[in-house]
Amino acid sequence: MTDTDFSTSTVTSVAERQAAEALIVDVEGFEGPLDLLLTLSRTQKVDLRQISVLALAEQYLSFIEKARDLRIELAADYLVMAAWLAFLKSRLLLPPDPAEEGPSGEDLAAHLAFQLERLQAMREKAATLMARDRLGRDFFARGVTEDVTRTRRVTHTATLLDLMQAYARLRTREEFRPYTMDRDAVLTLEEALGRLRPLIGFAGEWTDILSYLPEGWQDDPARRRSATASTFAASLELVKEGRIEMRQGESFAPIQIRRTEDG
Amino acid sequence: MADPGTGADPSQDETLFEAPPMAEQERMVEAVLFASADPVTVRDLAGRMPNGSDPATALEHLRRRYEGRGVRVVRVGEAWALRTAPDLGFLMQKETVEVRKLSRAAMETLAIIAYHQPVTRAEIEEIRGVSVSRGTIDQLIEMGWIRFGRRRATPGRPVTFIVTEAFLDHFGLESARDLPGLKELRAAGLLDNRPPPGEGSDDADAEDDDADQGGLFDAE
Amino acid sequence: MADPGTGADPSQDETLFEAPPMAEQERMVEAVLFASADPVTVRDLAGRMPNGSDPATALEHLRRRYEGRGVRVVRVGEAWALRTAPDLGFLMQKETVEVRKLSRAAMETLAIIAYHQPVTRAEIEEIRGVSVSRGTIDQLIEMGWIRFGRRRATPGRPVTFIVTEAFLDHFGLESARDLPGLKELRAAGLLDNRPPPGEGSDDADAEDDDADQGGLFDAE
Repeated sequence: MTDTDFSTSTVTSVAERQAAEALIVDVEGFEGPLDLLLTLSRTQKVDLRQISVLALAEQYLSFIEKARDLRIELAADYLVMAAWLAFLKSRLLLPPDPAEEGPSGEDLAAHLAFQLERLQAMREKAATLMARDRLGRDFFARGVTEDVTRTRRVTHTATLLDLMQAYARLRTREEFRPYTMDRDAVLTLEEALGRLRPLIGFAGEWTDILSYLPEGWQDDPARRRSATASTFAASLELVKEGRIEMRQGESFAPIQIRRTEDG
Repeated sequence: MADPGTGADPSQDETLFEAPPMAEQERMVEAVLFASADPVTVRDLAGRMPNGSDPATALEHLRRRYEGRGVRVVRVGEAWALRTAPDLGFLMQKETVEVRKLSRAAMETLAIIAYHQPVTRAEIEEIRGVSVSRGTIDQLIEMGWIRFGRRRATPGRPVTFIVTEAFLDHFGLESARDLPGLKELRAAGLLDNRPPPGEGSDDADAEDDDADQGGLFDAE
Repeated sequence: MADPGTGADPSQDETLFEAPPMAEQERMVEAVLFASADPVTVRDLAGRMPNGSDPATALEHLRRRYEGRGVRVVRVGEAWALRTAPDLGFLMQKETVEVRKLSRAAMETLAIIAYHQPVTRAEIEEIRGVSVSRGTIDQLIEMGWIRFGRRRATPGRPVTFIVTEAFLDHFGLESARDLPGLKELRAAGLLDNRPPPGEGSDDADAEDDDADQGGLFDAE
């Protein structure tokens, strides 16, 4: 871990450069910076325990540099790793500053090597697991379960997943409720017109339009406002049709309507 | 795959002409009868086994081997199957229990009790937004998953409900506090916006849930 | 067993007479294991068999009897099941179930949970060096291979994940301790919860968890 032989990275061989370029084309295929580091580490062709972290940091940084040159967009965590490796590199190269706090470059490098080795191990174990003899593929359970049924008892069951999903569904129902306007305090123009038309035949005298509001809509302020507005609009509509006349003595005086002679 | 069990090397025998030894053929018939959902004909056996095999003879060996055992080789029409010995049928009565998935109403009620215990019926209704039928609570009590907790010290002193040991046992929980919270559910991807399977038409899916039954854990 | 096939009432015998001979108990265990596709626990066996039976011993006899046959008695966690011998898989194309192919992320996550269990989401991410996508955990839970374990006794009480009995069954493992290479990994320190230098100290519980490791599938 302590070796400072970084000549490998400064004098990059043609083969290595090609390898790095192949990697770049594949950058989408990596599952994060650690995965990329692991792949890069293979080019050193040594056991992970003997890996030169410094050389690896160099490889990674030059990889990122190339990706930039090629204008390949890299996710932020790749750049965070690059910054960290640059920091690690300086720690490894510069003589330790006794006044400085924190872990030494060697400790940091050792931990990175540990992480790589651990990831590599898990990756191998995943492959080992998947290659095992598996139920339903290599070995089999009983194909038919015995049915000597005479008594039939029904029980109910549920899995933890069902339980959690039921709860999640309840608690997030509000988030997914389709948006609808709360309409029970709204009298639409159509409703007001439908109400006014049959009544207007009886309005021979001037009558306050407020007397045409539906029953129960006079008291609640929200409903009164809506009903007044739509009844007024409906009245205008009827005026336009020539069915009624409309008048208002002065500003804010009651608005009155009556049917026209031929209405 | 590596270990053929009996030392005989079947991969050798599978070659064109030489059939595997009879003991090996018997093993094959045994495995096929065991794993098959339906009775298997001799012809079907021959089709599966290496060339030159003699499934009829292997079957006869197997039949004799199982004589007097807890399981028998029986003939079903033109085909063969393994069946439990009839005198042991009494052991199988537990097998006849029909397991159904909990209805959605019961599932939700149970979830609310688990997450909010002790909780009153009114509180459950408040969270679900609909009334909780008596049958739902009764069912959960009968299943042994919930029970009455102490009464709430509020006017009317309503009873509360809590989950039982049997509930924790069934769901593999140490305590109800181990239930993952909303944030964790979301983090685990259990809370994404897609509607839960079988949903779509309000509560009409209570029956559909049956169809989903084992599906959750089937490999697909 | 005189003639239990007909109307004989076994529940009578259970209290009045001695346990059946071991050969008979072995038949019973055989019949029950045959009848069930899922693993059966010793406890469940005991619950079905006549009083005074010794299912564990009967199981051991049965296991030996099936050695080298086309079907084997295998242990799955705390339970037992009959499974066909793996070398005969080639006969079973018809029965083969297509297992949903796991992504690389899902396979690695599964391996990490199996080897590091109980393990938190943050620890999985630390090991993989990348965040665990929402669907991954979800998929593994749906396949029935992992489930929530107890919460970690650290700030925030994060949930942990552990593998299930179905996982063991699927991969032909007797217990989580039988994971391939587990000992070597542990000896190499690769299962240690080693905090990055300069952090740490809040990992005091890492040791406790290791102790729990194999304990998951122990009888309690």
